[in-house]
Amino acid sequence: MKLEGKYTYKASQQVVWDLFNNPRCLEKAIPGCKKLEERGPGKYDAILKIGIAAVRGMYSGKFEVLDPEPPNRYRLIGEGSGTPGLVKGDGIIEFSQEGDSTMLSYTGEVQVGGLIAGVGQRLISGIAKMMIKEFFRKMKTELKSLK
Amino acid sequence: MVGYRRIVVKVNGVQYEREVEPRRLLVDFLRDDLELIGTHVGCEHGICGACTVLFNGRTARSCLMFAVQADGAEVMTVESLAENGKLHPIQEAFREHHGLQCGFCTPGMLMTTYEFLNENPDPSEEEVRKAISGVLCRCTGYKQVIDSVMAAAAEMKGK
Amino acid sequence: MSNEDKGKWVGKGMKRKEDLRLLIGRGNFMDDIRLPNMKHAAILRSPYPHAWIRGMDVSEAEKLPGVRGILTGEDVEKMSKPFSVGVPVPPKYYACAVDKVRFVGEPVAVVVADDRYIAEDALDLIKVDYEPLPVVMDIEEATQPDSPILHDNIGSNIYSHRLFKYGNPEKAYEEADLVVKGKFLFPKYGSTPIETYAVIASYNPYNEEFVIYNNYQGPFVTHFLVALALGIPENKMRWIVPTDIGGGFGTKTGMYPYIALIALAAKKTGMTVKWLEDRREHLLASSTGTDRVTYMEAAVKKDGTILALKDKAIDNTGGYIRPPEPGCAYRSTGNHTGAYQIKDLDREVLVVGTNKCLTAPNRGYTCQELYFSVERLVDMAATELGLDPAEIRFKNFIQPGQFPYTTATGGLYDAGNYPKAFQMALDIIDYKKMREEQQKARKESKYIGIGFATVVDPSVTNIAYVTLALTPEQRAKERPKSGSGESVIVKMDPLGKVHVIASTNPQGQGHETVISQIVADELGIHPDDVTVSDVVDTHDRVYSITTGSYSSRFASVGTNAVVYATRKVKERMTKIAAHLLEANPNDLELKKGKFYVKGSPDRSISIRHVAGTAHWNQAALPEGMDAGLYASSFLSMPTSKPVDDLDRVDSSNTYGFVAEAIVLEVDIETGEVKFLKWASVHDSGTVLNPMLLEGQVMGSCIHALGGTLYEEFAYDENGQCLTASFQDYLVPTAMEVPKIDIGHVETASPLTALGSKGAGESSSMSVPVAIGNAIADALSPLGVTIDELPLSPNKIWHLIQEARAKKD
Amino acid sequence: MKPSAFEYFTPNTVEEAVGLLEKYEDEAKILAGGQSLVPIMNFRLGRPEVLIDINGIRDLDYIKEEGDDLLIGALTRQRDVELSPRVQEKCPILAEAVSFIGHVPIRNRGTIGGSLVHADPSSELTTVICCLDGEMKVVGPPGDRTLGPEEFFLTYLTTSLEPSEILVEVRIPTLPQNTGWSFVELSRRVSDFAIVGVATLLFMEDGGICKEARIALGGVAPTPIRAEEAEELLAGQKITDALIVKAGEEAAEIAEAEPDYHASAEYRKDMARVFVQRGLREALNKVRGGE
Repeated sequence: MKLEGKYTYKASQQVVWDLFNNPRCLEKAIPGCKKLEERGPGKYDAILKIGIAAVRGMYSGKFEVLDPEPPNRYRLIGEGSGTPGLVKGDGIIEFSQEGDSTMLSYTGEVQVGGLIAGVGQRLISGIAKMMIKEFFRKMKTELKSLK
Repeated sequence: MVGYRRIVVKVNGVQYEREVEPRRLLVDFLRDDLELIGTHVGCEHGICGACTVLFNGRTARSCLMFAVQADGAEVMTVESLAENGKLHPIQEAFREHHGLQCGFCTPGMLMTTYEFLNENPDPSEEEVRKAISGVLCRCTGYKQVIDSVMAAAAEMKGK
Repeated sequence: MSNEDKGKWVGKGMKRKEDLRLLIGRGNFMDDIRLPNMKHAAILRSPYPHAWIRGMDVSEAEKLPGVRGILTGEDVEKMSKPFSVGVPVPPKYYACAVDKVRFVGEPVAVVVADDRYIAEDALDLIKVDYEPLPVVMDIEEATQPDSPILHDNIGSNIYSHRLFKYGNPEKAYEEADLVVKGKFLFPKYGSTPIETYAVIASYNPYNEEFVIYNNYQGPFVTHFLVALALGIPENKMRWIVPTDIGGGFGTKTGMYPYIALIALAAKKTGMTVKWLEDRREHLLASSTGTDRVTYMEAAVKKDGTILALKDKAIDNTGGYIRPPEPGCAYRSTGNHTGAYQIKDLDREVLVVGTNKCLTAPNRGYTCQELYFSVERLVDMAATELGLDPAEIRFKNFIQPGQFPYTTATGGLYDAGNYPKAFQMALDIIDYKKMREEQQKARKESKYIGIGFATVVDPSVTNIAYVTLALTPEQRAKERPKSGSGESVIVKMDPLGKVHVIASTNPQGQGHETVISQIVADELGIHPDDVTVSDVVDTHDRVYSITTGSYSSRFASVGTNAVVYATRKVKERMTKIAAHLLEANPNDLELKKGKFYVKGSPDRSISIRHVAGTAHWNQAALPEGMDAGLYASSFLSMPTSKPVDDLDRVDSSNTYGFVAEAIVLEVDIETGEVKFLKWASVHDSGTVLNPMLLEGQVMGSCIHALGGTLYEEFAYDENGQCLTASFQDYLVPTAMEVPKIDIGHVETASPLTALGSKGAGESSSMSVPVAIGNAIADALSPLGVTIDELPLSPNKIWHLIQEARAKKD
Repeated sequence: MKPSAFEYFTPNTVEEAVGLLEKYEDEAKILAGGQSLVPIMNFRLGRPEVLIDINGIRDLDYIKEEGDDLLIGALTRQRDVELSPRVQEKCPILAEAVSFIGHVPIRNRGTIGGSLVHADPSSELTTVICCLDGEMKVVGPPGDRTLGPEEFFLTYLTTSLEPSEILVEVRIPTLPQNTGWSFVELSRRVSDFAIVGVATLLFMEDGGICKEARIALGGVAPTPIRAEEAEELLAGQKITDALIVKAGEEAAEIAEAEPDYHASAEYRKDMARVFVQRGLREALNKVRGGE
């Protein structure tokens, strides 16, 4: 499914860029993230515990930042798998200064596979979007905590 | 046995005492532990209705209950309908009107009809349609099932 | 038989014998079988539609208490061979993925454990290292050279490709006034019987023999294929089918890879292994009908005469191709021109692979795909020519006086009266009045549509058709194939009671009942005096590669076997009676259980006495006669011949007819469809049991209703199946079923003993396009046309919006 | 399709249940009717380590009246609510909405509380509770609290219940005389999850003026939502069909519809319009006795 959105962060573009490259902040903001380890520059291993209602599962995943153009844009790819299924994402995140704020826009595509895709298709799109919203919202909290 | 629970359950009037693992589905308990194989498994997620039994007098999907939940309960399965070598009027009607072909959904159809006609002895065809819509049948196209239920209602009312 | 006994039971709605066990919960289905030392299997399935298997670690799973062994792709590759299939370059299709997975749900390993719960626990502990690959999901894209390739050894995704020409289409095109064209998409839907697949297998390493219980639809050609894959002679593999099968409709012919898989699991673990497919497995990975893209055009004259058809059809058999495919593309060859006198044809046929679940026959076996294009095109031609869709059909029908009629493609239509049957359907819906109501309704912005389908319903396939996948030159190098035989043994016990041993292997069609009716009539006895064992056991039944329940065979070839075997028994009884009465056998008649010498009512002998003599006093039998009293019949239809050099074949042996007339209303706000009238008229030859026939017709109508409006195996563009539960794969319930008025026209088949033809698939072929035509008719004022299914409200709504946008 | 193993508890009181929840927190799931939970477990989408079966807490099964409200215990079976003469008389929209849930065997087991806590965005019960402004009473270790629909339903399958809280009762206002109501929905097959579900209430004054209108939509957002602009459009008005058409259009505006295989976002949104209009017409018909 295709996803896109825009968020405004009250900070300079450089600060927001750093925020979105800070493993500790990402760890806190990624929904269900229990552990995020940097295995190389821009490469992360993650353990996620994601639960919606009774559908809970542990996922192990990998994230990678590709083609970084600080502080303007990067491409983020990630994939995870767990007992309820597979998730794969590929998106571009772009940052631009607008006054004293930074506008973040993202476009991307998420693929969901395995068990959850076959028996839970009805709510997948909504829940995926909800989790992405939650991530960007929590990053605002992280931004405040950095200040 | 660690983790197992002792349950006492009355099925078709017979009391059984068994040890079951909590996760054991009621339908597996009926079929495998009690060898009451008349109840069938068709989807294990509550849609097809083949596993429908009466649980404390009301229809329930036995694939959506755990055997442990039947502790102290009364269960009725398709095996309880015919008595003393005589078919129940519902069964007779299904035979008379060709309300079954492969017979796999039939236990669900019969138990659903049993509860329905108890609650609504004089149904309209539309009510019958709705009542059996919780059981999926791939053979009949339902027409003759509906005929069967209507006929059973007429027969049972006459008595 | 005297006249008073004749037809006493056949033709009546006799109640079913089968019901007496099924109604009380004492059916004998696969899951009811308990064998000593039986363990339970669960299958690990691929979450990826296309991926290399780079490694697999089963060590954790093996350690789980209760696990008895694990079979992996590596084992399967060592222990078996790929299934053979009749295409020039076969893919390597094993019972389990070996190095690569090609659709979501493909088996990758089997766990055998003490119970299914533990087996499923163990699946979670198996680690598979997949390397995902690009997928191809679109049928036409799959034919392109740059699309991802599923099988490297084939080099493309095209499993089968043939060109056919019949008659002189070029000339027909010259004579035509108009060419009508369309592109049609037929979806992937299936049968989803309420009982899923099931296999119990055991292996004896000392005599190297497998015993396998399964709910397959016959031994069919697949017993041979499984033996070949397992590398054993057929007589080392015993298949036993239980008395009751919970529905089949074609889907259960796709089961045999699992028979091989569980057999291998049994061989590896040394256990008796039971596997019961669960619903999710069934919806992901059992088998479905084929989805098809068809480009079809018709060359027509102004008066509506259809001169020629030209089509290109591309069938999708998914990640692999397995027998009876590529039958999907060739099965309907003999009836390709349907009910019409069309002499000239140009065909291109492709069978391709995509990353979807595999296919097998599905009630109607690709006739619904065929007729969806033919009958839509007939309507489109009528619209373009300003003709009534009923009129154009009457214009082109094969006429009653033309039977037996040989079609351009080699089909030999045995009997029929198409105009009469269609007229009956029109009368039932009161066609003229409905057209008036439609006009009235349109003025009130209500969208009523009337749709027809008039189709030929082929039954009893001739296995010859599968060789159409080869060119005449390729075929010439092989031995020809043909046949449709079915076997029955009839025996009479010393008390004069009859036991019929059949292997027509029913899945709910009521063969026990109909066989009893037939035998009772033939012998003048009561059906209760007939016991029928109608199941397959390959070790003690007489069978061949045509044996089983598929392609609506029973009412034609099955009943033939029953009648001929019974008549042979009767002939022997007559000879014995004549011998005992010292009369000429030709002078005897059988009446009310006794043989009488015609004209001498005092000279008689009872059936029981004759039967008793055959068993108890064999010395009293006529000289040279076998002891006991039994006979068998195993005849193929004489019309079942190999494909000829011009690619013509009588692909089925009897041909019924269906006329569907449907009136419906489309709610253009929501896209929902409401049925107002529905007439379904059938010619299935002589009716054997009207009650059972009604059941078959209703079942086929509603199965097709499902495929037309509700059911689809849907995939996202990444190859994930979205409909792996009954919450999303929508089988119609009683609430979705409208009132259907069924009518019959009986034209007896000259090829069958009783004049009957098959009826089990019937409306499954005609309903999808009849509904499609009706919806197209309803929405024609809006500029909406229908060329694909299923027609969900969402789809119809979008079609309406698109048409509006185009108009604006 | 067999569930994975779990530890099983059968508390007899709410306090015991809350105690168990406190101990196991989100490793535990409450088993009430089980009609949503057990399929999830059979598919192994959900693998709770602990199951707390509250079916033994019999005093959570009741339908009673208190003033102008109905009080319904969380463990009350849906079928009992549907068939309750009291509900049918005092709050018929509730009985009607419940009758759309699954089939009879599902409603025989399924509970009011279970359905609300499951918080499916397409749920008939959540939609009707949202329309009725019902209140959820939850009990946790610190005691109980009462939540309205907007506080209770957070997003997809998520409520504001804390891991150690349990829903015990729903308070539902009865409908005054002269109230038009309707519950309408679009689903693929009868009893399937609603593509769109709409509950409407029209509180009428003498003279045919609508004092207050309430419109709740299910299936078109992460939670059931109220179409407030449309409600305001109708309040204080004599309801005409033109007004109904407008209200439908307004209501569709707020739908944040997501696509699934059965319905695109555009379709879902437009069906919100159509079913709000149909629902309002039906409600108006009822209050005018025009059925």
